Amino acid sequence: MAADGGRDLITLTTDKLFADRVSESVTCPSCGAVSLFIGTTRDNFEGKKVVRLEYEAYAPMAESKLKKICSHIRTKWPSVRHINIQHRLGLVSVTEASVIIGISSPHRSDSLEALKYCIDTLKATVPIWKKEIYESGEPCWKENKE
Amino acid sequence: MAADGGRDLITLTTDKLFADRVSESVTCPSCGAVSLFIGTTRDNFEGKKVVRLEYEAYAPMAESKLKKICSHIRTKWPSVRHINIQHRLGLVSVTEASVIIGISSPHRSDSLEALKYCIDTLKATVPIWKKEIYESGEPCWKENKE
Amino acid sequence: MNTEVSVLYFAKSAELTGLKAEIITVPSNISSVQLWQDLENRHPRLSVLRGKVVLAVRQEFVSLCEQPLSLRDGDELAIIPPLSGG
Amino acid sequence: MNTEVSVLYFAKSAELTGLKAEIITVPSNISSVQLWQDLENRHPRLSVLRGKVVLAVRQEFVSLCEQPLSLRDGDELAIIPPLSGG
Repeated sequence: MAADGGRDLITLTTDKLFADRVSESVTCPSCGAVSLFIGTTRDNFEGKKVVRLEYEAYAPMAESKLKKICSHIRTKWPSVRHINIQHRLGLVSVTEASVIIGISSPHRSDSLEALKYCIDTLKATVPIWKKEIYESGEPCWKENKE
Repeated sequence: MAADGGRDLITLTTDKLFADRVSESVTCPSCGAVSLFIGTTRDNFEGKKVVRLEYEAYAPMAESKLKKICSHIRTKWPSVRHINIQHRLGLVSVTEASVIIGISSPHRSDSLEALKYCIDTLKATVPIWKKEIYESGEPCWKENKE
Repeated sequence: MNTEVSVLYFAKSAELTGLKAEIITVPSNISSVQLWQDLENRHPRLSVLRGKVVLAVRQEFVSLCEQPLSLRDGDELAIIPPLSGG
Repeated sequence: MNTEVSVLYFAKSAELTGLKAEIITVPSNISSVQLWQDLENRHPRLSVLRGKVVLAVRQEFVSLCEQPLSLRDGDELAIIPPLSGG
């Protein structure tokens, strides 16, 4: 929680995620910009048809890592107002969101830069794993490379 | 319209804008990333309380400039799939969206970079104007500076 | 040679002139600077925007300069105060 | 001196061991490399992850190295295969 009343909202859930809820939760009268990232399941991997993903998390550690990301964002971009990070767990169908991040700030460049930092750092440091389940063939645990 | 079926959606409207509609319109099975920017009305300017904004556009030229932005995005980030740019006109209350941009791509960095380019270029080159209407005192036509 | 063109006013320029649009007759080889001066003569209140506006000629931005505009009958011009979309 | 710690398995490591968690007894000054070797001895199929995993000790990442872990009774350890969240 930021000192001046900015909210850090973090959710790991098996429920479906909605962009509107995330954007509304970070919108505030003093902010002119809300930046949102939505990660969705792609339907193919190296020619294999992906039917769904299964996500698993080391939940308490994932939450503490996500809190750490929020606090780094507030150090690097002090004007950031609200941060909402939602990550889905369990089965996720193609085109459904696996992660939604919303960040608000008075001016656009801060929330846009913080958004990129947030998703990059989430992928690199938060203990969450996804398994791709294909139309045919063995499921495969993925590895973030970027 | 991109050659491979990517959609360029451009809307100038006096209707309320919704993040979910924009995000859904650019989501596609081959994309892992949707990046969204939502510009909202701030409630203050130099200590004056803003109650609403009024937007005005040189509509046909604004649309052609927005199409040009889309085509530049497709040159710079060929992996970008769908682009949806919605700009509201007329009266917009505090916390309501004046602009929503959604861009999808297979991998996140393309849609995030294209999103920043899109909103920066929109503010710099698209003939749209906003007037801030305050609780007290004369309304004021704004000027993009960033 | 004279041409008849339409001029669209937006934002503050519309407020200052009290007009959304008008049709004017100007020399076809008028420069953008001269055209602006002509509009200021018609609408003296526009002078507060001097140095801050650009024109749009057939929906392309044109800075104020001495180059002739090569206007044709029916061309659409617009007064473009500083942009503030987004 | 021995300590009793719990080990959590995630993703592929859980599939390979067939376990979500287990309680094991190890020397309190064991290094992360030795601990991984100990787990591989208990669950030989884990060897396919050798060189690809890190540990989490009390919810902090620890690379595999020779430094003693200073474990205490009840500590929570976790096997962290390559991350793939987002």
